[in-house]
Amino acid sequence: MDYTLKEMMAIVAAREIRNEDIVFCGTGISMLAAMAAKNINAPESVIFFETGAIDSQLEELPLAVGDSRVMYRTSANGGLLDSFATMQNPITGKHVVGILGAAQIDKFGNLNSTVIGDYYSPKTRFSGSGGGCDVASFVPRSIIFMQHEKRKFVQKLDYLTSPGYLNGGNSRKEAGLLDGGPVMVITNLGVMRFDDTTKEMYLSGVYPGVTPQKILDNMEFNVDISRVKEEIPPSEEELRLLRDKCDNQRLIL
Amino acid sequence: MDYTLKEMMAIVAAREIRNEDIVFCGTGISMLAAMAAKNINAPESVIFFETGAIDSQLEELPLAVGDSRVMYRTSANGGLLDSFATMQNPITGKHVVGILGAAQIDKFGNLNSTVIGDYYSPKTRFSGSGGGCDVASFVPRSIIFMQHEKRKFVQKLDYLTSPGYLNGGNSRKEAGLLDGGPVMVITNLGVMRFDDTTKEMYLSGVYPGVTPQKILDNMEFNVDISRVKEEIPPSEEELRLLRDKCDNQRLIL
Amino acid sequence: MNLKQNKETDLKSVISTYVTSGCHLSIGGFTINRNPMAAVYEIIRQKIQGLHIYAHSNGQGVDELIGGGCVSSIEIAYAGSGKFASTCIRFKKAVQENFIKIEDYSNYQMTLRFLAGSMGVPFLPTRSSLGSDIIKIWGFSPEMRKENSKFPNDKLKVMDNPFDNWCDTQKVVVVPAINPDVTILHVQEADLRGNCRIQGLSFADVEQAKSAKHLIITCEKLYKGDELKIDSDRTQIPFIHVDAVVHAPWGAYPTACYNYYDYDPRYLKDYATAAKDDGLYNDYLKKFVYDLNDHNALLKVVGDERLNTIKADPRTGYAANLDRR
Amino acid sequence: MNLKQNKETDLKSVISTYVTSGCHLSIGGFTINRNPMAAVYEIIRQKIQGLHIYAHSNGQGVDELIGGGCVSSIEIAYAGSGKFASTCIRFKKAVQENFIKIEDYSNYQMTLRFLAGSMGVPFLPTRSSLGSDIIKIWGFSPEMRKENSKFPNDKLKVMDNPFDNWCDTQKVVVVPAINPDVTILHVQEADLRGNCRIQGLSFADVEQAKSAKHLIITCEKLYKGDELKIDSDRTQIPFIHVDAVVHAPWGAYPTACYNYYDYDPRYLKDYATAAKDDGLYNDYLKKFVYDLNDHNALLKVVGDERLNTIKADPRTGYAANLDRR
Repeated sequence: MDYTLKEMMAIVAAREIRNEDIVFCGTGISMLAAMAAKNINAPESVIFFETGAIDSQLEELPLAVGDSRVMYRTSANGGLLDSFATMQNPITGKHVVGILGAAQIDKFGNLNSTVIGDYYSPKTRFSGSGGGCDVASFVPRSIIFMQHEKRKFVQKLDYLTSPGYLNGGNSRKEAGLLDGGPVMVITNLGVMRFDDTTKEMYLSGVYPGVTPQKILDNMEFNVDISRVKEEIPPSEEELRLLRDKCDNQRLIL
Repeated sequence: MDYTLKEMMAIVAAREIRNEDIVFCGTGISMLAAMAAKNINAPESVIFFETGAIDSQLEELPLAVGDSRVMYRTSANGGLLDSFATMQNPITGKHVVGILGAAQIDKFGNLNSTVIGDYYSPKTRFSGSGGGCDVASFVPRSIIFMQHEKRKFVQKLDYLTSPGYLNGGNSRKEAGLLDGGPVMVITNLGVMRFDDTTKEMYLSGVYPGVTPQKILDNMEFNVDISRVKEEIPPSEEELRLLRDKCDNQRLIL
Repeated sequence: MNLKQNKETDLKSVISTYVTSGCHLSIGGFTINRNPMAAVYEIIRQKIQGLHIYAHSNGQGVDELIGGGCVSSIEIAYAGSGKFASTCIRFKKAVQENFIKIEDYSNYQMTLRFLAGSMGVPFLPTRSSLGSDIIKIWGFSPEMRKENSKFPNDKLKVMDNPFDNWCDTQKVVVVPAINPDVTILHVQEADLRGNCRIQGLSFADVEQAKSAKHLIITCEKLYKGDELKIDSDRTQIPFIHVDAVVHAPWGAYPTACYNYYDYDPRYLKDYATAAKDDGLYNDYLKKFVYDLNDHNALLKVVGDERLNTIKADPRTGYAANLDRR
Repeated sequence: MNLKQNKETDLKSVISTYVTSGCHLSIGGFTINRNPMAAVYEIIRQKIQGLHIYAHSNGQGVDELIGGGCVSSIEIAYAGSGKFASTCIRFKKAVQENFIKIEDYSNYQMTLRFLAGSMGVPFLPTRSSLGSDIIKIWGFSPEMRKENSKFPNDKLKVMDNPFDNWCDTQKVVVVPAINPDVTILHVQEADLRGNCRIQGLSFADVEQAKSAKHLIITCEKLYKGDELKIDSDRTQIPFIHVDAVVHAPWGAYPTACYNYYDYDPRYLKDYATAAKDDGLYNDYLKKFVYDLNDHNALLKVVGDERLNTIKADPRTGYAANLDRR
């Protein structure tokens, strides 16, 4: 069965989503992963967007979280205050899974989506936090999508936009954040997870044909590779549902 | 022309309301005063209720600020958060006139609507603040309706529910409240206002046939009576509009 | 909260499941409008005791809960039922006779407290009550607060504006968040998953809903399908906050429900008369609550003829020209 | 705000009256939806400079204001236009080349700041950004802040929870209120007094509206009578907040307006291409803004045929099957 990397990544993320999860997603592959979960393995999961749309009926793939397509047949059309309160709320917040991306990530899952270089005179300016920092601050579990490149998996972020495990160990809690943080990083080469105690990133999965060494070669920092397994490729059924139900206009895939 | 005391009181309050005022009112005579202003001298004034109704079309007199009659043909049906924010908001709040009542008042226009006697074992328990304390805290001008009785115009409140000028002078501002406070107290005998500097209550108007002494006899504390004038009774036109347009079911009048 | 597709249940079981002795409860509505009365009467009927109530101005419902002996403590801004009882009568009696502990706030403060709970922050600031006895006098002692982890250690606090004099503000009052164990609302429309629409004013219902650990909805109209997903701009409470949905037509009676029915002036007047006298009140409780099996039985006692007089006029949403004297 | 019965005016005069050089401005909408583009183009056309912008994720509108040379400083959470520009291109260039001063917040923080302004409190708390560089790194120096009374002295502050560990919270971030000199929104429906209805998501428009010292509304449909007082549950912004109303059909074009039209993928793509090159961008500005008299002229340049392709399908509210590749 042929599949693309994007399909692999979307399916790996989707498998992490369970019924009773409320899934915060952005655009692009994160939205695709949330739709895949709902259409494949977690039909009762609920998709919501920072713009305030809950449980949208996504007949077409939105090109932005502010796209009118997220407003169609929602359970409620609120606003930004509603969506972020849902994540910070102690009752609903516990059920939220966030899907995030960034320009840089460090070994504790902290993210940079603001600048490369000096903040006051940046080499490259990115979009900024948006809701990313909010999600990363509030939710108990987040899934991060990254391209696996040395300049993206860095020793030290140029700017810490969205908190992961900060300096590892207990430091997230010491900063005043609630328990939670990133559970996995999904890249074009494999899957990283975080050690329960040290909160350091380790390699948990590689895609068929990728060696752990190739992954290490594409990161500025080292990670433990002793726990690695091969990720199971998307099944025929998963692929069919992903292609037909989630992106039949082929806007992302 | 015959008129009742209630009609006199409602008209005196209505005359204080101007176009470009947003009038916060409760039930009973305060609602009647607001409706009278709108129907007589300040057609562009806007009535609103703490329950969140703005600019209600009052075809019938509501018996509570939660009455469905306040929800009909409003400009917006919001909630409590909206209404109090409108008063605390630095832009809209400046235009709000509050109409209040209470069980006790002191010479600085502070109000008690909570208890008579000791708070922990009260002789009489009243409804409590409701939005009264909020309005009194936020708005630049408030109008207070009272029955003129010794036990109601007291040296010392049993409980200070809603701040007027606190201890007079600059003390309202020192407590952290914005400028503003009560502008008049309308009773069944006359009208009290507050000195610009001391913020102490003085007698500004008596109804025809009422002597200043009678007013003093009905208060625990003394007020300056040197500035008193006779209040102008309601005109024929004022009465007609009040009776026909504001309470044709005679629920208050 | 739960994400079930079908949360429909019946009032008896939902009350016995969620509204347990000692639980911290808030109910929706305002004075004589949209109180969840069917649920209130069921709580009284089940003789649940020791409730702690969070209220802003939930008049009639709170007074009946107090009168029914269900309440041991209350945080409240206002207890009144409009013209029918400028101070709620059983409330007044209970406070004067020290049957219930009371803590006073303002309406805005109580609403902000629910909002804080729904936002997941420990407090919110306001300027309301600076200089007043709402700040100085605490109904619940610091000891009582310290003993019970369900209460914050402080009623409220005054603090300096951390941003100097920003917004011309030197001081603010901060009020602590509320997350009730249970909130019960009566709404006009809901579906099986729990999406809710309130017509007319929403009072503080949305904040009470979203701050609650468990949320029970009673509704006039229950949709079995996805009808409410059409025109969902109107939906104030999405299903993710809801635990249980009960179809309860006339569920706010004898308080009003905009676009469905008005308050019943005769019931509220008779209630006020009974409430003033312990003997009459016991008769009231027996006849209108204990001896009846459910809310439908109450509606039968009242009778269709009377209910017809309070049905909402479709143009105005209330019963125009109703005799309310 | 004002309480006038008729606030209708035209875009040219309303922009020149309220949007003055150096003023603090916020615009409604989100990324590629419901940005008040007719107003944005008019601001560029009038060559207003030195604006300070408060933005959460107001993508396209903010990028065009920056590209038009109108902006000297900005407080913002996100500058992106969805698939068309994952980072807004003129924004990126302006920041990298130090043409504008920038202060970074998160979307929730910016929204809370508008909410604080609308509530009349100097700050609101959140847990968002603890431990991050949003707290540590300030774009505007303390000196710059102290010099200008229109800025609070601090970007934000971390403080201990005044209620001990209430809500399992030890620390919060407090963010300072915003009261923009002017907010401009584009809404689906308004009336002459300024009552406004937004269809679909409201983003942070309501908070931006109510926090503003002056509020300008552009709308698709302008009601001359009291039609909006019927079914007023749908009205999010009552007229008391509004200064001026402008009838501007297609006023959000080329961004989307739910139930009216979709974004124009071709315009946004061509814009992105032009934005990458200063020469092309100058041509873009000349052809699509400076040389045109008003928004209608822009619509004519685009042409009915293309506008027809983005008209909203009445069932979904967007242009189903629009070519968006």
